[in-house]
Amino acid sequence: MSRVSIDNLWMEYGDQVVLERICLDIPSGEFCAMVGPSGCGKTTLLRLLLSMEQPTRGSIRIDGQPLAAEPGPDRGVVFQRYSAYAHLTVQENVVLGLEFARAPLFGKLWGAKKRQALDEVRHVIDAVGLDQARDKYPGELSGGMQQRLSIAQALVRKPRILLMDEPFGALDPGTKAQMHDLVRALWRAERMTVFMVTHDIKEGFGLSTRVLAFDKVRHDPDAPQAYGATITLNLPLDDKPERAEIVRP
Amino acid sequence: MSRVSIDNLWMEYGDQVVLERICLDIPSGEFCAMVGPSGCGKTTLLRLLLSMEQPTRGSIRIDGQPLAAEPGPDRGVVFQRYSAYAHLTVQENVVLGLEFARAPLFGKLWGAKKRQALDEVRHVIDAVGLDQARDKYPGELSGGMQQRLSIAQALVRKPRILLMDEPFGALDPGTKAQMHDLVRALWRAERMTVFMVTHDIKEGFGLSTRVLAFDKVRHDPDAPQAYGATITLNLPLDDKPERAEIVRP
Amino acid sequence: AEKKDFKVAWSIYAGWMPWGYAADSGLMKKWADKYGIKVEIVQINDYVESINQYTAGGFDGCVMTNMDALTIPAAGGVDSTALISGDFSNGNDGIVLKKGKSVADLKGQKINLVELSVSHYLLARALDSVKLKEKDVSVVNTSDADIVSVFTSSKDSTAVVTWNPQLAEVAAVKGATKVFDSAKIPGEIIDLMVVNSATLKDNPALGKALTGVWYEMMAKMEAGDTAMLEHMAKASGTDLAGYKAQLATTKMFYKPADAVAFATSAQLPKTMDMVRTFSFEHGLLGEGAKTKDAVGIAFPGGKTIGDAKNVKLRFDAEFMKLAADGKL
Amino acid sequence: MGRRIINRRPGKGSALFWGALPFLAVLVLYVVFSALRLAENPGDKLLPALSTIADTIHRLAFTADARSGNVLLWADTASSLTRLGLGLLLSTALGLILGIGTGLIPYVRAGLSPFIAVLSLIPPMAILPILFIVFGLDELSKVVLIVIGIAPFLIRDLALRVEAIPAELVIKAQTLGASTWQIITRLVLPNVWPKLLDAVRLSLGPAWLFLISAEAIAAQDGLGYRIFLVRRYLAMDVILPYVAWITLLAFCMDWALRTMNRRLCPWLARGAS
Amino acid sequence: MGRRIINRRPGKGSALFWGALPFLAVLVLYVVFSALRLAENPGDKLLPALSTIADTIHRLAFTADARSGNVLLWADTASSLTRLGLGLLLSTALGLILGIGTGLIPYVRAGLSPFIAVLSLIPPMAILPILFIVFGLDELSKVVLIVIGIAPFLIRDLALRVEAIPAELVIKAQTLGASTWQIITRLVLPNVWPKLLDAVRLSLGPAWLFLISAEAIAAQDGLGYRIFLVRRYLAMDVILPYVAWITLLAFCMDWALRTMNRRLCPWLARGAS
Ligand SMILES: Nc1ncnc2c1ncn2[C@@H]1O[C@H](COP(=O)(O)OP(=O)(O)OP(=O)(O)O)[C@@H](O)[C@H]1O
Ligand SMILES: Nc1ncnc2c1ncn2[C@@H]1O[C@H](COP(=O)(O)OP(=O)(O)OP(=O)(O)O)[C@@H](O)[C@H]1O
Ligand SMILES: [Mg+2]
Ligand SMILES: [Mg+2]
Repeated sequence: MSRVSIDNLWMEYGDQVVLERICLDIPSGEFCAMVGPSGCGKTTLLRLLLSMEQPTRGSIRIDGQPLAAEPGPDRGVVFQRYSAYAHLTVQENVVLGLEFARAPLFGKLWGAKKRQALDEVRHVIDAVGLDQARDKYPGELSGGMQQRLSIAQALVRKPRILLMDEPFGALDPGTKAQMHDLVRALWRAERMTVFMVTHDIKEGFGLSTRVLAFDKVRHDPDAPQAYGATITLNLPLDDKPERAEIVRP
Repeated sequence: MSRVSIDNLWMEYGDQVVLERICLDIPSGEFCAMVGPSGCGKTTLLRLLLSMEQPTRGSIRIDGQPLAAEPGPDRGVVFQRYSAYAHLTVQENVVLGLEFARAPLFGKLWGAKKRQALDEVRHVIDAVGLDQARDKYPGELSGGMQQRLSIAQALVRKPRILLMDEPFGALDPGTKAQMHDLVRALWRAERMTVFMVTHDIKEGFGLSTRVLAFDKVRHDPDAPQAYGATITLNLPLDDKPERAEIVRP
Repeated sequence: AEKKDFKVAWSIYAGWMPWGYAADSGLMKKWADKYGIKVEIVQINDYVESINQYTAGGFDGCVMTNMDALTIPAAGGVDSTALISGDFSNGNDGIVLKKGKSVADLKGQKINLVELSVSHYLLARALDSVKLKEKDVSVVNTSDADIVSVFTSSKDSTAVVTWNPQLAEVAAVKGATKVFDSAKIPGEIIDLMVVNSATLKDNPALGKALTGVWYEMMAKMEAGDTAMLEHMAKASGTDLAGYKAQLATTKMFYKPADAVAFATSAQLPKTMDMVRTFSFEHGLLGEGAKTKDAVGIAFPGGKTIGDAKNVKLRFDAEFMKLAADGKL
Repeated sequence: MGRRIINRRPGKGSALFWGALPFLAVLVLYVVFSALRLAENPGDKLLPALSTIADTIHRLAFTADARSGNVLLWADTASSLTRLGLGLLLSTALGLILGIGTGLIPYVRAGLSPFIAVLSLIPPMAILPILFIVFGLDELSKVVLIVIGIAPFLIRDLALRVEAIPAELVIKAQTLGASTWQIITRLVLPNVWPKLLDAVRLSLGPAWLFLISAEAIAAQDGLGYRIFLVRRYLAMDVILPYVAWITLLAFCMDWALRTMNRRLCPWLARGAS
Repeated sequence: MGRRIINRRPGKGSALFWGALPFLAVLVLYVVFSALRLAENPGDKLLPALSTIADTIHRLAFTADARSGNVLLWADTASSLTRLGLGLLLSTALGLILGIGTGLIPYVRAGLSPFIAVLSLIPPMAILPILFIVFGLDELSKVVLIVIGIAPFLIRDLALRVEAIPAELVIKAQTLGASTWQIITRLVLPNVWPKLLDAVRLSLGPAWLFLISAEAIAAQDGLGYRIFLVRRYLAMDVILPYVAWITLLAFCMDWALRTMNRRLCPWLARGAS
């Protein structure tokens, strides 16, 4: 269960207001697509949901509890600038989440346990199409491959809330379709709550059960920084069959 | 004039063949869209065109001359991972190309000359929608804003050949359309030869006068590294009016 | 518990090399065993550091000159006894000039020396002898390890005051003249084995063992024991000829009787008076010292100079006398 | 919920408290051991009482010396700082020029990098005589010793930093038409500048060390000179305040460099990247 | 077309040639000046002829010392390397533990970073008497002097490197469920490991310096001791080969660390990023 409620949230950097008056109530299991013009604050909202930063005003609650003050395995993330660990090969990057869970001491598995863990993640690596590149380092991957690696890495821990920032931006249509299937299947199986920033409106409407659009509604031509973006559209896609399963608030 | 001819080019990393048998003859002034699955070698070809790397076999010629062995202002670039200079503000990043040209000694303009140069780049900054962020550092920009900054930076020097690696990937549809207009106008005015990697087929066909598709044609299931991608489709879009102006080989 | 283990420090210098030999040859162990104690002889390369360590309580005894015994441990409140007067410098310290042939030529020169050391004292005495004042020259503090290279390789350095073996090296520089040496003030620069008075009082065995081993070695040296001399030459980083040259300018008291005579002579208090005057004038007795009498010095036979209530440096002849009488 | 320790940040007051704690601990330790030793021997020179130290400071810093007529502390400080400043300036300049040279230009790297590596490994104190012949005995040789001591480190550190600049940034500058010289002034310099200041901060300790060693060789004034001079009679009541003073001076320089770094490189503080 | 100098790379042979050039230049300079001085004064000790040096090397390295029965050079090398090795090991361990601690954990940083900054600025040579009293005069004190000399640098350098790890990477590890300790072992350690080795390489020079200083004060063997011993006779025919030998040893360590870096961190060589 992970219902996300945001109450009158503001975020400011110095004297620039980035987000203002954000109020949201997202039922557990919802797949939210976030769209909006570049620079309007979508990434900022994800950072707040991740506890990377503290809102200037307002609060975020998960299932009624205040948001944990630090990131944790309940909230997985795929950053906008793909950021795998440069010192680990592809499969080591992916298996890392399992290692953290199973080897509390050093976060590293050995021998049979390691082999078993690698077996478990094999299908994820295959699913993101990196089977050929299993032993490459991120520095040897193409942009799209790095992005897929980031996705695989985040999915392995099966977080309750998944935050993704333009996760399919650097992918060709074929690969993108594969990724859609993968994320969709996992979302259905684990009943995660997903927030996905995307610039592809078709993708947004296709995958999600709710679309959130961000934009500035107030403008002051003399002080363009004075007003931030807010949610201009909060559209549950009630025609999607998956919405029937989502627990109502 | 900048006709690009590639003759039987191969590129290998260790024992992995990335590109094989690439043969191309691109007339000067052509706008080429490069499409293909993730990881097939599009960025690699751009790197070769930029002289960042040397091909394993084959050669690249520009207007019949071998490609210069180092990058130069004749070939501009927008990298896949946006890479503006972190120590310069937005407008300083954009004006940098002019400063290099006009201040041979230190690459820095002062006083009236600086003001004049800033005036000259103002319209580019406005055109990419960064007028509000003129004095911000790249670290304070959103992903899409950094990408737009990279584009503005590359356009200022008006290179004869422009290499762009998914330049509009992180942009929302509205901003993307603005960027298209900008690049298109500059391409028409300066008669540049453009190579643009994109994953958006519609964008590719809409902007370009020629579409190049990359893919592997040979597969060895036992040694997936043995064969590389090549150009599977080289399609001049003869219905585009702009093609009439392009100098024929 | 009664103290059985003692530590004594020494540093490399012609007249002190026997201590190294005592440790390496096993003679020290022999004598320590005889009195039922253990004595560890530790070589410390940095002379000042060895005295500092002794003063700070790290050692029960240490070799040093009479002037340093007064200004470091004694002025630092550590009651010290000069157990053995081993030798005095008889040409081992000297003044060498590149320009000039006599002490009077020092006037106006820059002189490289270890400030506040016996070299400084020697310079003061030399200047006295020609009625010059320290103000007439300028002294440049130069560490003893660098003094040879400074004088040899730099044109800026025209005068030095130093001791052996550095003295021999600088005197050999082409065109250099030795204008003054400690042979002109015999008996004023004395090399001592100093031990903590309280420790010695509680453990006379330490005094006996040290004195005993010393005079056994002196006898060997006087007899010209080549093995021993070779050993000491090597340890001081030179060869036999070089070491003998250094010994030639050192007045060793090979016989305990000679040392007793020196320590009980009437000259010693006069020497120490000159030394403490110099030390006081240069602030070496510490800021607490308002007059040169601040630190008392006692001599064999009960004579003292300075503050008799604050005697911190005691010249002792008792143990050397035992050696002279063959009672060790 | 217990947060990870990496996410727990002390407040301003709390940071001050924790920061001061180890200093206080050292001070208390000193006072205790000093008192113990003085109880045993009131004349002990190794760990003088704080009151003794205060008296000495008063004498050194506020009364003219009988022999020279100078107020010793200030005279010493002036000479030492001059030497140190010159040495640091020269080293920084060398570090900048040769560090960027070896880091950026393959031919310079091929020619100089092994030589500088070897140079940085030669213990300068061991070849002093040769330095004396070449540089004489006066101020120059002291400055040179500092330079020899820290410049190789600065050069090598900076060269590593220059090599670490992402290749894309250099390539991009070239596509914008930059010459080698322009790449240096507009890209490399601003990029390594904060690193240079950090490296200079890290070499402040060694710089003082070499200065003090140089002043121990042949000098007539300077903080190092005084320390070595009074070491002859274990005057810790002079040495300790001098060391504290040196440390304070060094700390102020460290602080100044840090502040300068923040002032000159605003992009480091603004934004995340 | 003339390429930019930053894009011109020497071939392997050419690199070797340019690399050897400055060494040859120094050698030639030495031979010339030595010959000049010897012509003036055949007894000159400052710049002995190469043949004299060769004789001395033969004596030191291949004939047993009459006094101890050891071959001096090897005996000295063994003792010095033991001390140096211990000192480096301890410093590296301290650098790693405290560097990561102060760089990663805000509370540790608040408590220790000012103290370590100040500690790194105290010139150890000036408080030697206190160090010797605390740590004694035997092997321990020599190792401690090396540690005091270089550990603060290693700690501070490493802390800076830890702080420079992009925040995203640390955040991501937390979303993967890593505890502080796991973040250290799986993320921070591998990230700063190559930097640590680089920092150790940069502090090899200072480490030798401190070793030599320590051996010059209290030791009965070791390379620094031998140099100290013969320095008073200006026996440059011993000092120069010893210095060259020390430099060679240090260079081998430098090389070994560099190779180790490449071996242990394959990702640095593979791929561009
Ligand atoms: N550290 C910062 N300091 C100051 N301003 C910042 C900082 N980070 C972000 N901003 C500003 O906040 C605004 C929103 O940024 P954000 O990254 O959330 O945009 P976004 O919606 O993700 O855009 P994009 O689609 O381009 O990624 C931008 O105008 C940016 O300039
Ligand atoms: N430095 C390198 N070492 C080894 N292999 C590399 C290196 N750089 C790229 N490759 C490999 O070359 C192939 C092509 O990479 P490239 O970056 O050109 O792909 P791309 O077509 O740009 O893909 P994308 O659309 O995902 O950006 C990939 O399989 C990648 O793993
Ligand atoms: Mg964003
Ligand atoms: Mg690519």
